Order: sequence, then C-alpha cells, then structure tokens
Amino acid sequence: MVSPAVDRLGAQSPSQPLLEVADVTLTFGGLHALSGVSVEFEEGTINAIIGPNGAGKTTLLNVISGFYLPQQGQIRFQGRDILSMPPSARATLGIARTFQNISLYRGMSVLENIKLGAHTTLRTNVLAGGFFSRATRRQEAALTQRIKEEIAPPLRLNEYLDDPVEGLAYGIQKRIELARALALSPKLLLLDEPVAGMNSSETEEMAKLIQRVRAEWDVTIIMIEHDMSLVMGISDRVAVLSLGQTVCEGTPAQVQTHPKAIEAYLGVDDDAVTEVHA
Amino acid sequence: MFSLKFSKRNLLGIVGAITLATITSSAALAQSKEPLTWSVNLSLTGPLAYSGELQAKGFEEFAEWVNQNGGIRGRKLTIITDDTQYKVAVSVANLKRAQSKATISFASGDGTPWVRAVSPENNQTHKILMSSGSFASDLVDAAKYPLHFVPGPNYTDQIIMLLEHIKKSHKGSAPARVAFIYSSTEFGRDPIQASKAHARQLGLEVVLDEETAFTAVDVSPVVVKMRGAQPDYTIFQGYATSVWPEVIRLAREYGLKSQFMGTIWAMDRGIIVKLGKAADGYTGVSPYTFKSTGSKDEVLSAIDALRRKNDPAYDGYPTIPYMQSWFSALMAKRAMEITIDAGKPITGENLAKALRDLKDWNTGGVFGVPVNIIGNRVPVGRIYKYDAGKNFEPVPISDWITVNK
Amino acid sequence: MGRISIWVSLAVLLLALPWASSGYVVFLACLCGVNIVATLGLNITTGYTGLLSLSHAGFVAVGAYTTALLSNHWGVPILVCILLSGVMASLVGGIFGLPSFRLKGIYLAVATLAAQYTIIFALRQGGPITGGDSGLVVSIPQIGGLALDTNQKFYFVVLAVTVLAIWISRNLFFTRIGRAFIAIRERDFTAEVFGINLMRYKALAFMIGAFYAGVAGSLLAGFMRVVTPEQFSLTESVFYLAAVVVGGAGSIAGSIIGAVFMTLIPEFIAFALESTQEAFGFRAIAILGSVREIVFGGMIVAFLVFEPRGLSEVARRIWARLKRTKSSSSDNAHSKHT
Amino acid sequence: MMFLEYSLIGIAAGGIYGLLALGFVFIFMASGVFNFATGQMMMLGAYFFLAFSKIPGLPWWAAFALAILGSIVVAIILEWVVIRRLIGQPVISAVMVTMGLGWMLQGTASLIWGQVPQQLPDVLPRAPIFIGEILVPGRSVWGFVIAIAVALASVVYFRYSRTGVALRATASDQITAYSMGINVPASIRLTWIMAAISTTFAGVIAGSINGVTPELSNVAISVIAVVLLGGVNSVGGVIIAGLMMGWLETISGVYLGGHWREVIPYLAVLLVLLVRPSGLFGSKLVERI
Repeated sequence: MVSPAVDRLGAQSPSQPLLEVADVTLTFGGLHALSGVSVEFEEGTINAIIGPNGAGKTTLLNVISGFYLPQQGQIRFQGRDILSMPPSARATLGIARTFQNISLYRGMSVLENIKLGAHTTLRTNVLAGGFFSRATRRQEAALTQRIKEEIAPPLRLNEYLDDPVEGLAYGIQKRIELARALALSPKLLLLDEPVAGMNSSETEEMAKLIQRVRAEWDVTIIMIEHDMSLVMGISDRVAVLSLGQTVCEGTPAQVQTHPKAIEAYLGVDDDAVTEVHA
Repeated sequence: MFSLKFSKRNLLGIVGAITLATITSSAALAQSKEPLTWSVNLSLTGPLAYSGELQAKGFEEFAEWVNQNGGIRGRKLTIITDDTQYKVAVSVANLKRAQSKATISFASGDGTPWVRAVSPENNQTHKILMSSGSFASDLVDAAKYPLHFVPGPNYTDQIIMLLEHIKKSHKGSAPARVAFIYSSTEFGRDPIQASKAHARQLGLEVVLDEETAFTAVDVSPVVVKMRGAQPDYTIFQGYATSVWPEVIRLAREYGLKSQFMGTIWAMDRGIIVKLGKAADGYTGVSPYTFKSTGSKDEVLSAIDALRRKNDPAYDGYPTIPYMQSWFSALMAKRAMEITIDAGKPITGENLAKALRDLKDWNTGGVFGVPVNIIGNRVPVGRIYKYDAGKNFEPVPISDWITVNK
Repeated sequence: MGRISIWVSLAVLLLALPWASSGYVVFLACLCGVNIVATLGLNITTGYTGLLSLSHAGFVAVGAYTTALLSNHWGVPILVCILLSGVMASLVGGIFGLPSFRLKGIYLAVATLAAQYTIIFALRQGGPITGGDSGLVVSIPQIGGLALDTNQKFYFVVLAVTVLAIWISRNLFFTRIGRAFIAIRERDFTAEVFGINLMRYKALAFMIGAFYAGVAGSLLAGFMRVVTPEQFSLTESVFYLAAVVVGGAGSIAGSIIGAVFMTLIPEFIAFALESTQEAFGFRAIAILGSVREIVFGGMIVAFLVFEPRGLSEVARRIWARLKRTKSSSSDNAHSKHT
Repeated sequence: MMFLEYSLIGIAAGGIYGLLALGFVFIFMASGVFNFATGQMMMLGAYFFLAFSKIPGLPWWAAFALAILGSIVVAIILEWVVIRRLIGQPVISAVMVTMGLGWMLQGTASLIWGQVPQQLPDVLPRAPIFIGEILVPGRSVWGFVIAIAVALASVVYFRYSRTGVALRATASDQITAYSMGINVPASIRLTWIMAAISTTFAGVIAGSINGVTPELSNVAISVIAVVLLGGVNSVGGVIIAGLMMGWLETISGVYLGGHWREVIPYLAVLLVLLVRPSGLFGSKLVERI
C-alpha cells in the first residue's frame, strides 16, 4: 500500500492538476450557493478551503463528491469530466471524504465501519457472499489484515476495532471516519472540518495524521477548516471562499496577507472562528 | 471440565423430555378408548363471530343432550371447541392440538377453507369424519371430499330452490327480473355462476349481478343500481350480519318494490326483526325447521326443552347456526351408532359409508321430511316468508323441497 | 467446548422431535420454521436495510402459489419447487421494489401496501389458474420419489431449509453486501460516497427478502397442502413485521427468536385460557382472538418503546450475565471459548 | 345521469376520508408520526357513542359529547404514554407502534362489546334527498355536510387561532418552535385531541351506515392512501384527496366490481407517488445533508 517516494515525484511531474473545479455555479431556487467557482488542486498537495459560514465550502465539497449537480461549470478529475457521475461512481475513481457531522453506521463494529470504506475494492456478489465462498473469505481476511496493520495503527484504533461505534468518544469517531475514508485507498481525500470540536492536543495530532497520510498514502487532500492554526500550519495552498465565490487562492503566506481574504474572512466573521475553537 | 458437565446435563434433559413426551402421547392413546371426543372449530372472533357463537352453543347443548341420555351407545361425548378466527393455519393447528389430546372421531369446521386445508392429509392419514358450516358447491364432490358431509343443501341448491319458487309464483306476462347481490368472499361468489345459468334456463331475466365488500361499506351505489335495473326479485348470498339489511332499508327508502330473498346465512330472524317494517315479506331458504315450540318430534322437542332451560329469554326460534351445529352433530351421532351396532371400528370410512347408506333417515324434526344423503350433502330445504303482521313469524310458503341430482 | 455441547444437544433435540412429540408439536415446529425463514427475509429488507415493507405476506403468497402450480401440474420435486418459488418471489419483489428508488420511509411503505393488495387481488381474480378465492390444494410433495405426505416427514425439509437460510443470511453480513445494507439503513446518501450504488442495493435488499419469503411460502404450501388468498392477508405482513420488531430489527438471532415467539404466543394464550376454562366457562375460548390481538399489539408497542433492539438484546444480556457467572465459577480458560 | 348519481354518492362517502385524513395530517405535521391507528380510534369513537347513548334519559347529543370526551381522553393517554417517546425514532417504529396500538384498541373493543354488529341510534336523517332528478341517500348527504363542516372548522382553527399558529410553527420546524418559546409537547397533544374529535365524528357517521363492529376500523384502511395522495403537509389537499378517493372507490366499485375497491386506491396513489413523490398538493420536503 505504502508507495515509495519516487512514484510520488513521478506522479507529480505532469503539471495537469488532479482535480479541476471550473466555473461551477449552483443555485437552490434562485439562491446562489456557488457562483462561478474555479479552483485547481495539484496532486499530492494538502489544500484548505476557508471562508465564513455559509460561504459555500461544504456545498463545494458536496458538488465534488456528487451530491449536487451544478447548473453550469465542470469538474475534471485526472483530466476527465466527472459531473455526470453519481457519487458511487466517483468513489470507484478514488475520491473519498469525511463528514462535518460524523456519520458512522450504528449497528456495525468499528472494524466493519472501516471495512465499509473499502466497498469498491471488494468483489463479492450475493451468491459468493451467501455461501461465503473461499474467495470471499480470502478477501475479507485480507482486508481485515490490511486495516489492522496499515490503517488502524497510525490512527490508534486497534484497541477499538471490535467495539460498536455508538458511544465512542468524539475524537475517536473522527479518527474512525478518517480510517473509513482511507480504507477506500483514495487518490483524493475530502475532509470536512477534520478538527472541529477538538482540543489543541487532538488538533495537533490530527495535523500530523493528515501530513502522514499525504506522505505515506500518496493522497491529495482537500479540507474545509475554520482552525487557522491547522490551515496555515499544514496546507500547501489555501482557497478563500466568500458568498459562493473564490475570493483569492494561494499559499498560506500569500492568503494571510491578502487584503481581500482578510476582509472576506477574518474581518467579517471571526466570531465564527472563535466559536469553532470553543 | 465444566463444559463437559454442562453437556451431560443437557443430554440428560433431552432424554427426559423425549421419554416424557412419548409416555404422555401413549397415555393419551390408552385412555381415549372410552369416551368419544369431537373437535369443533368455529370462528368465534372476526367477521363470522356472530354465527360462530350460536354454532358453539349448538354443539354444547347437543353434547349436554347426548350425555343426559347415556351418551352415544353408552360412550360419553366430549367436545373440544376452538376458535379459528376464520384463519386456515389457526384452524388446522386447532385440530392438531385436539388430536394431541385425544383420538378425534369427528371434526367440525367453520368453513370451506378449513375443509380444503384439512382434507388432503385427513383423507390419507387420520381419516376423521368431517362436517362444517360451509355449504360450498364443490364440497359435494364425494371423490375429493369423501369424509366431509354438508349439513344441508349447498348454496347452489338453495338458490335453485328460490329460482324455482320465483318461476312458479311469478305473476305477470313479462319474465321475472332477478338480481344477485353477493359478498366478494369465497362463499359469496360460490354459487353465482351456476345460479345465473339456471335462472336463464328457467327463462328468468338476470338484470343485476352485484358484488360488494363483506362488511362495513356504503351500499348506496348498489341501491342506485337496483333503481336502474328494477329487479322484481333480489337474492342475497354470502353475508353475515351487515350489508344486506342496509340494502333492504335503503331500497325501501328509495321506494323500490323488489322482493328480497336470502340463502341460509341471510335468513337470521334476529336481524329481520331489527329491520322491522322494511323486512316485511322477506323470503328465504332454510334447510331446517324454524320453530321448536310445540314440536312433538324427538330432537326438536329436546332442543326446545334445552333452550328454555339454558336461555330464559328464548323465543321459540332456535337460530339457523344453532340448528346447523345440531344437524352436523346428528349426522356424526347416527353414523357412530350404526357403526357401533355393526360392531365395526369407528373409522372415517366406516362412518362415511354408514351415512351414505342411510335410507329415508328420520332426523327427529330437524328436517320436516325423511332425508337421504346425496353427494355428501342433504339437498333438502324449505322456503319461508317473514310476516311483519305476525311478529315476523317465518311462514313456510313451500313444501319441503328435495333437489334431485 | 461448552458451545459445542449445546449445539450438539440442540441438533439431537431437533432431529428427534418428530418421534418424541405429537403431530401438534411437529406442526408447530414446521410453522416456526416457515416463519423463521420469512422473518429472516423481512429482517434483511426492513431490519437491516431499513426499507419498510408491508407486502411480505404477498411475496410469501407468490412462493406458495408457485409451488402449488409447479407440483400440481408438472410434479416438480419439492426441493426444486422451493428454489424456483424463491426465484419467482424475488422477481416479483424486485418489480415491486422499484418504487424504493424514488420513495422512502412511509411513501415506500404505502407503495408496498399497494403491492400487497395487488398480489392478493391477482390471486383472487386468477380464475382457474390460482383457484380464485378457494385457492388450490397442493399435491403431495415429492423428494426423490419419496412422498412427504405427513408433517413428520416434511418436517425434515423445513428443518434443513431453515438451517440453510439462517446460515446464508448470517454469511451475508460478514461481507460487503451486508455492510452496504446497514449503511443504507443508517444514512443512504453517505453510503453512496463509499461506492454503494443505492438503486442496485435497495433492489437487492428487496429481492433477497422476497426470495426468503418465497421459500417460506413454498414450505408452507408443502405442509399445509392448501393455499388460499386469505392465508396471506395484510395482517400476516404485519405479523412478520411484528416478529422482526419483537425479535430485534437488524439481528439474525432476533429473526429466529421473534418468529418462534410470535408463532407460539397464541398457542400459549390458548393453553392459558383452556387451563382456566372452569373459571371462565365457555367464554374463555371466545375471547382468545381478542386477547391475542391485545397481546400482539401490546408487545409491539412495549418492545419499540422500551427495548427497541428486541428480544435478541434481552437474550444477549441474560447470556452475558450467565457467562459472567460461569467464568467466575470456572477457570478463565473457558470464558474465552464460551 | 347514473354516472352523476354515483359520483355524488362517491364524493359524499369521501367526506369521511377527508375528515380522517385531516386528523392524520395534523398529527404528522406536529410530530412526524403516521397514525396507523386512525381506523381503530374511529371505531372506538363509534362504540363510545353507542355505549353512552344506551344511558337512559340521555339525549343523543349529550351522548355524542361524552363520546368525543372519551375519545379525547384515550388519545391523550396514548400520546402521553407512548407516542411522546417515539419522536425522532425511525419511521418504521412509529408505523409499527401505531399499528400495535390499533390492534390493542381493536382487541379491547371486541372484548368489551363483542363481535355482533350493533345499530347506532339514527342521528342522521335517512330520508333520501332529491337533487333535480338525482336521488341521494339522506345519510350520505348529512354525513358529508357534517364531515366537511368539521373539517373546515378545524382548518380555520388551524389557520387563525393562536394555538393553531403555535401548531403550524411546530409543524414547520420543531427546533425553531422550541426557541420561539412554543410548548411543543402541548401542541402535539393538541393534534391528538383534534384527531380524536375528527375520528369520533367520522366513526359515528360511518357507524350509522352499517352498524358498529370492531371491523368498522376497516373503513379507514385507505386513509393513508388518501393522505399521501393529497400530500402529507397539505391540509386542504388531503380533504380534496379524500373526496377524490371516495369518488374513485365508488366509481371503480360500480363499473369494475366490488372486488376492485380494495386495490384501486393504492394503485392510484402508487402511480401518483411515482410521478409526484410529494403528492398532488403537497410541497416537497427537502432533506439536508
């Protein structure tokens, strides 16, 4: 699973971005959620989308993972237009995500929740499943092993694998969500507020995790986050969204000093920022 | 080693259970020699509960009567009554439960589904004599149901009696206009095709053929249709206590003059009386004698005595469901007496044969004439008319009719 | 080891049943088997996948009639009948499952209600083919030239099929299919993000559930030897739902416990009333139906309000307590195994 | 001509559906619970009326008032003991629980009053009414008039009274309603009371047609179809849908045969749902991600 560093460098060399969002416009009954948003994400980078609440950040994420069909614009993944694809098809391309408000599946153990992330990597049909064919058993065993050895340890989840998800601590649930997304062995990982509601040490840890994921799993990351320390700390590029439009886009340093960004975000809505930290 | 102990205990328990079960079942077999046990399955709840209650009473008091007079050839009669809720699975389960308690020599059921469900296995293995409250037309097929006996004429027979009566009594030059109104149930639809055919044979005109729900439904459209069709005679089939009375009321309010008629389950005097004036002249078929008071016949007078004893409010009219139970029971009793007298074992075949061989059987007043069993049924009945003037006394307006087939 | 001994004794008990007990008990055992299979199916559709179905009895009917027709007209051996009935029912289930693409929750429930009524309506109006209201008498089920003309004989077919059905459904939930079902129940749109094709899996859930229903119907036809429309009324659909709820939605064990419990409860009530005959007089049996309704309804309400995870959860807790006492009484080596 | 006559009768019969559907919708709006016990509540109301009207010397209207009171008490108890615990539970729980309650009510009724149909005192004038050439049974007409009157009255109440406003707020969004300081549990209870009233009216009207048995609840068998046809969140819509359903049932019963009555409503609603999942008059319920 862990690919040697040379691959990454090789993959990075062509300047074609992994994901291009081109002039995407989405309206809900006249109300403009996104108007002409364009932004590119280079392979192997950590990208942050920031902006005041209601700026359309999550909407953009939902467009990328296919919940909303924009009225106009394009979304190209590895150069091919994926707008026409349903979310399930996009998953097979290697787009995974986590959710702002955790959506783990009750009635399944932690392990099973993570396994669910690997749905597209398995090939079991009803008959094989019903009679628990050898192939099925092998696949399941292999997956379990992969989770136990590669995914769970960095997220410190091994001890919980057999527990039911309900009733686990918030931080742990966040990590499980991440693990589930990783189980899909994604090329692109969308994180919707990965550290929302975490204390500083947890945030610290999550920051390390995200960087490690990028490094070891060869994953491009797009995250929505209010926590500026995290955003500025680990992102390669930051895009600022406001009122459904990209205000500016660049390196953390550039953005921090960009007047529009300050006006759009820090100026207007910093109580929102603090409230996320609380 | 703990688990070892555990398993031992388990197996022990099983062995115990098995032996216990075998003992009890064999014991049941041993003691069931003496008294005769019948299994009676009736719909005591659900839409048919009204007649179910009365039928149950019938079997109860029949047993009372038999046992007062020393049982059937000295053998005491016990009856196991169960509620079927008019559900096949339940009724079959009931019979099996009864069988697990004692050897069943006669089983009576609530309706056609029961007969159909029980027959296949019964015909092969248990071979129990059967009867039921069903008068379905195809039950007369003695090849398919060799052990089941219909306690009267089947529905088609009954409607044919009515049609023949119409043919005879109809005044006027134009052919009589007949309407059939029936419930969308198995017993409702049962005789309709055959009856319509027969009506045409008789040169009667079938002007309306209307199917309605079995219970609670707005019957206005039906009456509107009647208003359009203007039938001289309207025959109800396959209802319990609702729909047909309301049709009568509404039709009278609409000023329709049609002569209303009913088959066995649409002849209940209680309902007629409730209907009052609107029901004056209501006509229908009953297989059995209506009134028990003042009867000299053995069975009927016994019924009268029992009814008066058990029900102070008794008005002299044992209900039709009650009489149906009695006649089903009488058939079984007679068959068993004959078989015992002949020194034969009490098996379904012997009992059935005894019944089929009966010649001009005197039913002690239940039927006004000696009856024969043709095609596993007693195709005998009589037409009565309710007279509001005489406190809704059902007056026989025909002789006892035997449908010859 | 403790486990094994329990399983062995259970197997012995089940295999010995026909000889050890009256026809009545065997009959009930068969009925339990049928209801277990049917309930398993509904639990997959409704309990695990969260697609509320009120047409399960309708699918059972499809299976029952398929078997009746196959064995009456072509003398197809019962095992083949069972399989084909399952297939037939799952096809019908697939068709009526189609609305589940567009409809959710109560809307879907009503769509399935339509399915229930339509199926029964079709059977009643089917004329000579389905025998209309009077239904069909099923010819004696055959298996390799052997005639299974009594419950005692047919019992073993029921037993085998039931065990197989339990095993298969259990397996299913070790695989991605089972996981997908649960994910759809919990939050279908997030499930989509992980590559689960909602349409396909919802249809699949319906078809598998209906397949089980069809198999159950086939067994029912095989030992009842008669199929009539009113055997498969809406009430029966609700009965299966009740079994799922009382046993435990989203639990295999729950399906088994629930089905057996719901099948036997009326018998217990009947027994209770009979043993108090003298006190009540004749009326005792007459109120059976009413009492049954009240008890059924009461149980559904009680479980959903106070123990939504059903009897299986209760059983699990008791079992856990037993284990604790056991492991404390015996050395720790065992507590691992049990 | 005949067709017109059938249509009138059908629409008249639909009045009860509209009334039942209304009580159904109020409950759904406030608590998101589908009350599958509507039919049994109706049946119970009829039995209450029957029981009270047997009290010697009690005029029928007093008996009816008592019946409504009885139904309200039952409804409040159900809501308080059971339904309140269901809010936020998945749809299936609510459906099953209300079905369970329905069974309990039905069983209790048949335990107390038995299975034998009983005649309600003839409250509604039976004399048929001529509308030009067309003749309509008195019952139907008066039943319809009353049903619609009650329905409209409760709609007006729902629209304009202060409690009605609170109710609507609860309906649109519980959280907001709470924050607005509206007593949500109270307004949910209120919907059950309104349902109890409407079902009792419906029960007495329906019961006066064919007598009262525990099976009377079957009259409401297609009320769920009515509600979805009209749209779960459209008060006016369900009343119209009720009339449509009554008409459809009667017409199909007349021209296709009685056995069609059961299927037609659900086939109709199924078709409508597939084209318009939110019903004929309902507005789409948006779902948040």
